[in-house]
Amino acid sequence: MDFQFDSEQNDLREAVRGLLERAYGDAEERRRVTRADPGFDEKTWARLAEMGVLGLPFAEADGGMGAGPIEVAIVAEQIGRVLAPEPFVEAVVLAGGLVAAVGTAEQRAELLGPLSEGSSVLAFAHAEPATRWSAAAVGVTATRDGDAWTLTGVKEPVLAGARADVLVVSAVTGGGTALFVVDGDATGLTRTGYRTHDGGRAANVTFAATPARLLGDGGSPTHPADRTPDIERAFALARIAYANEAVGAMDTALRTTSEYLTTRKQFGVTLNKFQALTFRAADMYVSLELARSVALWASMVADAGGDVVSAADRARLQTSRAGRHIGQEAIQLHGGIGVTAEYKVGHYTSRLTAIDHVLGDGDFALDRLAATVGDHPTVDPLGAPYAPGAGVDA
Amino acid sequence: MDFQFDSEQNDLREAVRGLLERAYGDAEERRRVTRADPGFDEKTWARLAEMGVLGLPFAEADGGMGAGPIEVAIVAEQIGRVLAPEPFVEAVVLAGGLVAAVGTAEQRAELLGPLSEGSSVLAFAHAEPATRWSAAAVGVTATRDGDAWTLTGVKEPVLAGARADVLVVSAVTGGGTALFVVDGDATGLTRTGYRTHDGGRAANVTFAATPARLLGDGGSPTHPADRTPDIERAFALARIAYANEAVGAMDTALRTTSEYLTTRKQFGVTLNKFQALTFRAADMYVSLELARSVALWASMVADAGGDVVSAADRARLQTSRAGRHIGQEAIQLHGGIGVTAEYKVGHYTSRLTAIDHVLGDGDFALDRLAATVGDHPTVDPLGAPYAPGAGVDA
Amino acid sequence: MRLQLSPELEAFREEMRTFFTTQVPQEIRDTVAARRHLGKDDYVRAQRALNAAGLAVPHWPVEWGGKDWTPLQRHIWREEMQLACVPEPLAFNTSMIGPVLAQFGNQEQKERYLAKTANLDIWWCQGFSEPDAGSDLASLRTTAVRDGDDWIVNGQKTWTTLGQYADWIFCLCRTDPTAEKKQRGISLLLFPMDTPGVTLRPIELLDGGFEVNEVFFEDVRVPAENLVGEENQGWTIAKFLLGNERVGIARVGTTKYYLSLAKDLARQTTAGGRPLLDDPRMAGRIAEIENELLALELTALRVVANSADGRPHPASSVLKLRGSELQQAATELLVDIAGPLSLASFADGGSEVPDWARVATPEYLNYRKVSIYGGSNEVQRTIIAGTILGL
Amino acid sequence: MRLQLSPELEAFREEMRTFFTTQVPQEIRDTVAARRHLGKDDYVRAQRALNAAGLAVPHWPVEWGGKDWTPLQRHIWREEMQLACVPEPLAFNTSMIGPVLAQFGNQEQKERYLAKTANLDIWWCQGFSEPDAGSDLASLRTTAVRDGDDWIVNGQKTWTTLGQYADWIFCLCRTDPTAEKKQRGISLLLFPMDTPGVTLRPIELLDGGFEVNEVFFEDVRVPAENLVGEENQGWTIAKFLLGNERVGIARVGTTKYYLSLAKDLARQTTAGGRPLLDDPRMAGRIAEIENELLALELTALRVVANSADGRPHPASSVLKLRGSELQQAATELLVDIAGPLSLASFADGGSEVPDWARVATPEYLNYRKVSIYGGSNEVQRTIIAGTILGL
Repeated sequence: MDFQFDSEQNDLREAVRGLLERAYGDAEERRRVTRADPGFDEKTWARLAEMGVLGLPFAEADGGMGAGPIEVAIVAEQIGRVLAPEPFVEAVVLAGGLVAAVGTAEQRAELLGPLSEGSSVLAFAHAEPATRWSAAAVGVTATRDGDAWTLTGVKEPVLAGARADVLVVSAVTGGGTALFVVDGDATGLTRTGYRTHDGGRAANVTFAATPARLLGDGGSPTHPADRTPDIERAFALARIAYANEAVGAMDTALRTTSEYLTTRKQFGVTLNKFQALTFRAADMYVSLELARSVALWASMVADAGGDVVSAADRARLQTSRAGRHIGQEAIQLHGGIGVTAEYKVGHYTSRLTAIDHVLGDGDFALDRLAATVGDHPTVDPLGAPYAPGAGVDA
Repeated sequence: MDFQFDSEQNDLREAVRGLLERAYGDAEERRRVTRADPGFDEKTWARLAEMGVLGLPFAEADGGMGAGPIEVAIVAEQIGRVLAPEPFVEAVVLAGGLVAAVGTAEQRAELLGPLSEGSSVLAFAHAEPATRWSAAAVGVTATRDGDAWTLTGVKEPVLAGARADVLVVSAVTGGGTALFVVDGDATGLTRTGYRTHDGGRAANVTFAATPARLLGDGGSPTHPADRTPDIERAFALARIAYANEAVGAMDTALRTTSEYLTTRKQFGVTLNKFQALTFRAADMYVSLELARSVALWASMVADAGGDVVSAADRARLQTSRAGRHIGQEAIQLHGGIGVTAEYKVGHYTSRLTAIDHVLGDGDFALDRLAATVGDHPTVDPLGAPYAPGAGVDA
Repeated sequence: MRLQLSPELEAFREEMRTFFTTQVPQEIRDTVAARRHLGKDDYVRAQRALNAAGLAVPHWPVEWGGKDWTPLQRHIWREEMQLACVPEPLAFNTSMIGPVLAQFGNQEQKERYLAKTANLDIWWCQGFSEPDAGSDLASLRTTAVRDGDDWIVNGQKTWTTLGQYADWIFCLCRTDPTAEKKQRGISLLLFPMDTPGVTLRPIELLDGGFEVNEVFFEDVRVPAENLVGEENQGWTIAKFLLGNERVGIARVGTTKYYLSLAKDLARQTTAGGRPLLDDPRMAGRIAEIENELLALELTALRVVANSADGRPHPASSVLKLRGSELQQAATELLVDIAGPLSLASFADGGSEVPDWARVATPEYLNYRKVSIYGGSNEVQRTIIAGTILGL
Repeated sequence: MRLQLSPELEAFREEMRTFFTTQVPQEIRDTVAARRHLGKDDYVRAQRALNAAGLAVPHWPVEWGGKDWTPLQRHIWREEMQLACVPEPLAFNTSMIGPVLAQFGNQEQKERYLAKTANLDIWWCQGFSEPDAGSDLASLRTTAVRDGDDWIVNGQKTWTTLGQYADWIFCLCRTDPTAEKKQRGISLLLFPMDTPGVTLRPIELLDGGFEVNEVFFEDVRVPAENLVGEENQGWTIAKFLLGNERVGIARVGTTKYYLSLAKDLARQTTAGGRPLLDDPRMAGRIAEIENELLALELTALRVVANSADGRPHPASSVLKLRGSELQQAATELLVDIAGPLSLASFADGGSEVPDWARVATPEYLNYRKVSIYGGSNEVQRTIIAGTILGL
């Protein structure tokens, strides 16, 4: 059991931190970038690619760096610290992660190489207007005609869906939910992008008999393998990455608040002379550190090959509660300036709120955890099911 | 709509306050009284009777004062302020209330007169070791033999059950849950009393073919009327009385805490110089005043003949949350002295905890309210179903 | 103690309800119901509809259009208005400068301004807060220096809500910088926003809207007759004005409407094939907020009943404190009901995400302000601890 | 970053688990599991069983019986002990005076006391808090005046936990009342509780138990050799001691046991014909506390990993703060599971209410202390705000 990063991981962290600090250390620069489409900085994206960040979790054979969830967590936290708007989790962890998990060797090479190099942005088109954080597709159906598939239906909101060069799309087939690859310039594909409240981008993606290629080769030609478990697993990895991103954002929100309290004067003294305020900052610190522990732990569970879905729910619950607490208090302790778009702290609250609602909020995770709470007398973070094969069960 | 007491009500309040202040204004005196059986002061009980308090809600024809839920609320709040241990709610509101609601004219005169005069303590034997705040009896059964009934089974915990001269008992019959009257010296009746954590008294009451008289005359001889709705309604009135008692207790807990903060010194200054503490006291005040509003309102709903069960749940939820908040913070703001039995504030926490668990806690009330939350777009405290016949629905 | 409204008050409530739901333009009420921002013209039309019926400024003195209502009537008027999604009469006009002029203004000022203020013929904005004087209003630095028959105003205000629509500003200025206590030496001046030297910079808020502004004054010349009350009496006026600000700020009617909206939306939204409203956790959460809101409403009624002398009851701090918390709880609830759809905040045509889900998060973020403005919740706790608990 | 324990640590954990669940008298563990108070003899037997296996004072220097374990090993030792319902070695002996003597005592004192302290042959109690010095320890007033080869002690201590069982007391006294800073001029003295002039008054707590006491000193004569460290060095020693007090105070193992108990009891308890554990609200509440506890345990592991130099990590305040809150949440949960049966607190024979339900509320009330003692949660917030956040 070891909570320390090794030296390579420390190097990665410093490199990513340096790059993103240069890009977005000035909050005004982030505001500028997020105002115009595509909502992020293509140059920063290219630099992340150069640094190997965009291929981090993929096998070297697929064009990636062969790193794992710990490295993903490191990057995600740095993204959170400055609210970098680049769609790292969406393109790399989620869409790329699905290709890596499900795609054939050929597909992996075809899609993950360009993604890692920064020449192709991927997005996962899965959410539908009538579903709620479910891993199954309902409203988009896939039709097979000879060897070819077409998709029909609506996906929304699809994060990074308008900018993406390639879409990974979930759709209903006879075999359940299958995954498909759709090119951005496919016929019958309509994408309407818009800004999300946190400065990100999402889209309505409408398929009208849109040509698509099946991702992976499981199942039979007419009944491709059901990918719901793969999606659930990819969601879990993305939830863990978001948890780390949230930790980075909460850290900055608290640091910004502490700095404000030590500099802002009211009634002739700086605000840190008001004990009621400093105690609330202390409570924020407690929330932050507890969330950080669970986010890092969930990353280690993913790394160890443990029950990543349950670990992700735990991280989600903890970061959801902490994110609301810290996001709300950060604004309140600032006062009026906290709700302006011109000052940075409110953007952290906005981003934390967005993260909280992308793949299931705290109550969603709690419901899933509550459903199995009677199955185990205690939770052992270092044992089964989180550390598979740990001596405890041996 | 009027939240003011009239002059008679003010007089009642001052009289009861004076009596109970003299008896228990010194917390050490309450401690002394609650240490010895029956856990309350028979002399104070007699004085309450003289004052008319023990017959307050009963019709004059039944030997009572013909007052109503507002007067009951006034007395209950004063009881709460000094934690008077006399079983007013248990004997008068609950057991007496059931007799008044269900008993025949003869039974009412027989039981309520002596109760009002202070010569007979009543208790409601209803809770069973295996039930949880339900209005129906399960484990005590009534058997009919000719014109006579006998009861068999166990009731526990029965508040004031050992001291009571007469027990009102719920039991299962062919018709559902019926109510019976059992004399304290009946054959086959075993009562084992004990102290509750708040200084009160409860008992295990075991019936072994114990002779009992049916309360009221509804239904057929073999299938007496089901009294579950009557019990539910009596519970509601008792919950409302307890809510007012809790308000009185919370008021004193907060006042005691505020006084402590202005007198206790730490680090060379009185504690009220610590803003983090005074802000928490302010939050306690918010909880108190909101709970007070709902407790008073529920009393008015009972007075007006509105939906008393729902109003009681609302009062219960609010006072449960407030009672925990104020009870816990009162101890914390005192520090170590707060958990001693020698200082008064912790006894308020203890009593608030007891009240919270007698007839359903906050989550119990919330579950019932949640079950019908979709039935109304908004709650109108001055309209239906709380103010029946109000113009809104006319 | 009596639960029911008297028949007269029942009739009054019915009258209010009928008026608000039939006599205020439906499209304006629909905009409020949809939680969309109103334009200037919407505010003006709504207020004039109220004023035409004598319902814009009932709390003013009768001679200037007031109604001589009881506090309970005013309460009913306000709650029914909120519940019907009628935009409230502009607070800067009707709760702030109007009552101030009626109380402190001279006859000429009353005649010149009050009727137009009630009818929103003049749109007022406030010049109170400054960048370095948040909750500590008394440390304001905008100066007004006497120059013949004029005052020359220099300085800066901020958080001037809807200043971009305003015709006039009422502005606290330091007129005696030598005063020993900083509360002394402040005066209240009135001047048009198009006076030379006045510039306005809108501040973008988190929801993307521009409802507050910075206002800059550079040698702004204000006639001496535009002083309200006595010179250096501004602090007294400010306290009077801010006391009024707290009244009605519980916004029970608004939160009630939000909760009824939440129920409807939770009924329409399904999760795992079941309406979200049938989910025990969601139903419990709504029921819990609803009960807190009931408690708040009842407390407001109690406070109202005990504030007949016109001065705000100290417990009105409870209303502001819990009222703002419940508004925030309701807006957070709506975000959570929207769930994944709440991401689509600035979607436009071509989106299938319903309007209510789009506005949910921007509104939630915007509503963080309600525990900050009008005396932050920290200020309210200070009042409760000090004034009520003696701490 | 690695999740798994090394094979060596896994083996270590297994060894601890086996020892605690097989080598400590079962009836003592059953008493702890039933949340009943232990008698003096129980404490002594349990600690001697541990000490015989070298497991009573692993954190002491090796020459006095310590183990030279890593912080993680100590953590595992403590958590497994709590989870197995083994009473922890008496903190006054093993976490307080023992380490103090090992660090500040002279050779003679070490030889005289340490082995007996480890084996609970001497039962120590603390003489720190005073009635007018709660969190403000430095303002203590008990005096020790030099008289030939003795100190004469006068004054009063309070909150002396289990003082009624104690053989000896370690007592902070003011030895230089003229010192400029009140932290100066304090010394630590040791003396037997049966020294003439020492009297003890038990304080009844809310749960009806007597675990704390007042201790009075009237001309208590203490040999000069019983001074620990230098004269007037007491504050340094106290800070060292209180720093140790915070270690392990998260009590994750204990709370974990309480949660597992809560699950069992919620499964046995029915409401409306359904096990309470299947009630979504109850299940969610347990799952939420369980997740908080996981977060606390992981944070403890992180802190442990970063405190190799022996000094408490500032984040250990987080452990104390949230650890106490979660202990309290778990005890409150058990009361709520007991529901109506929780009233029967002091039932005896003739009651059908199960034992666990009887103790629930007294324990809940008693546990309000955990956020007060060992540095109140207000003190912990002050440390976090000041030391960590720089506020």
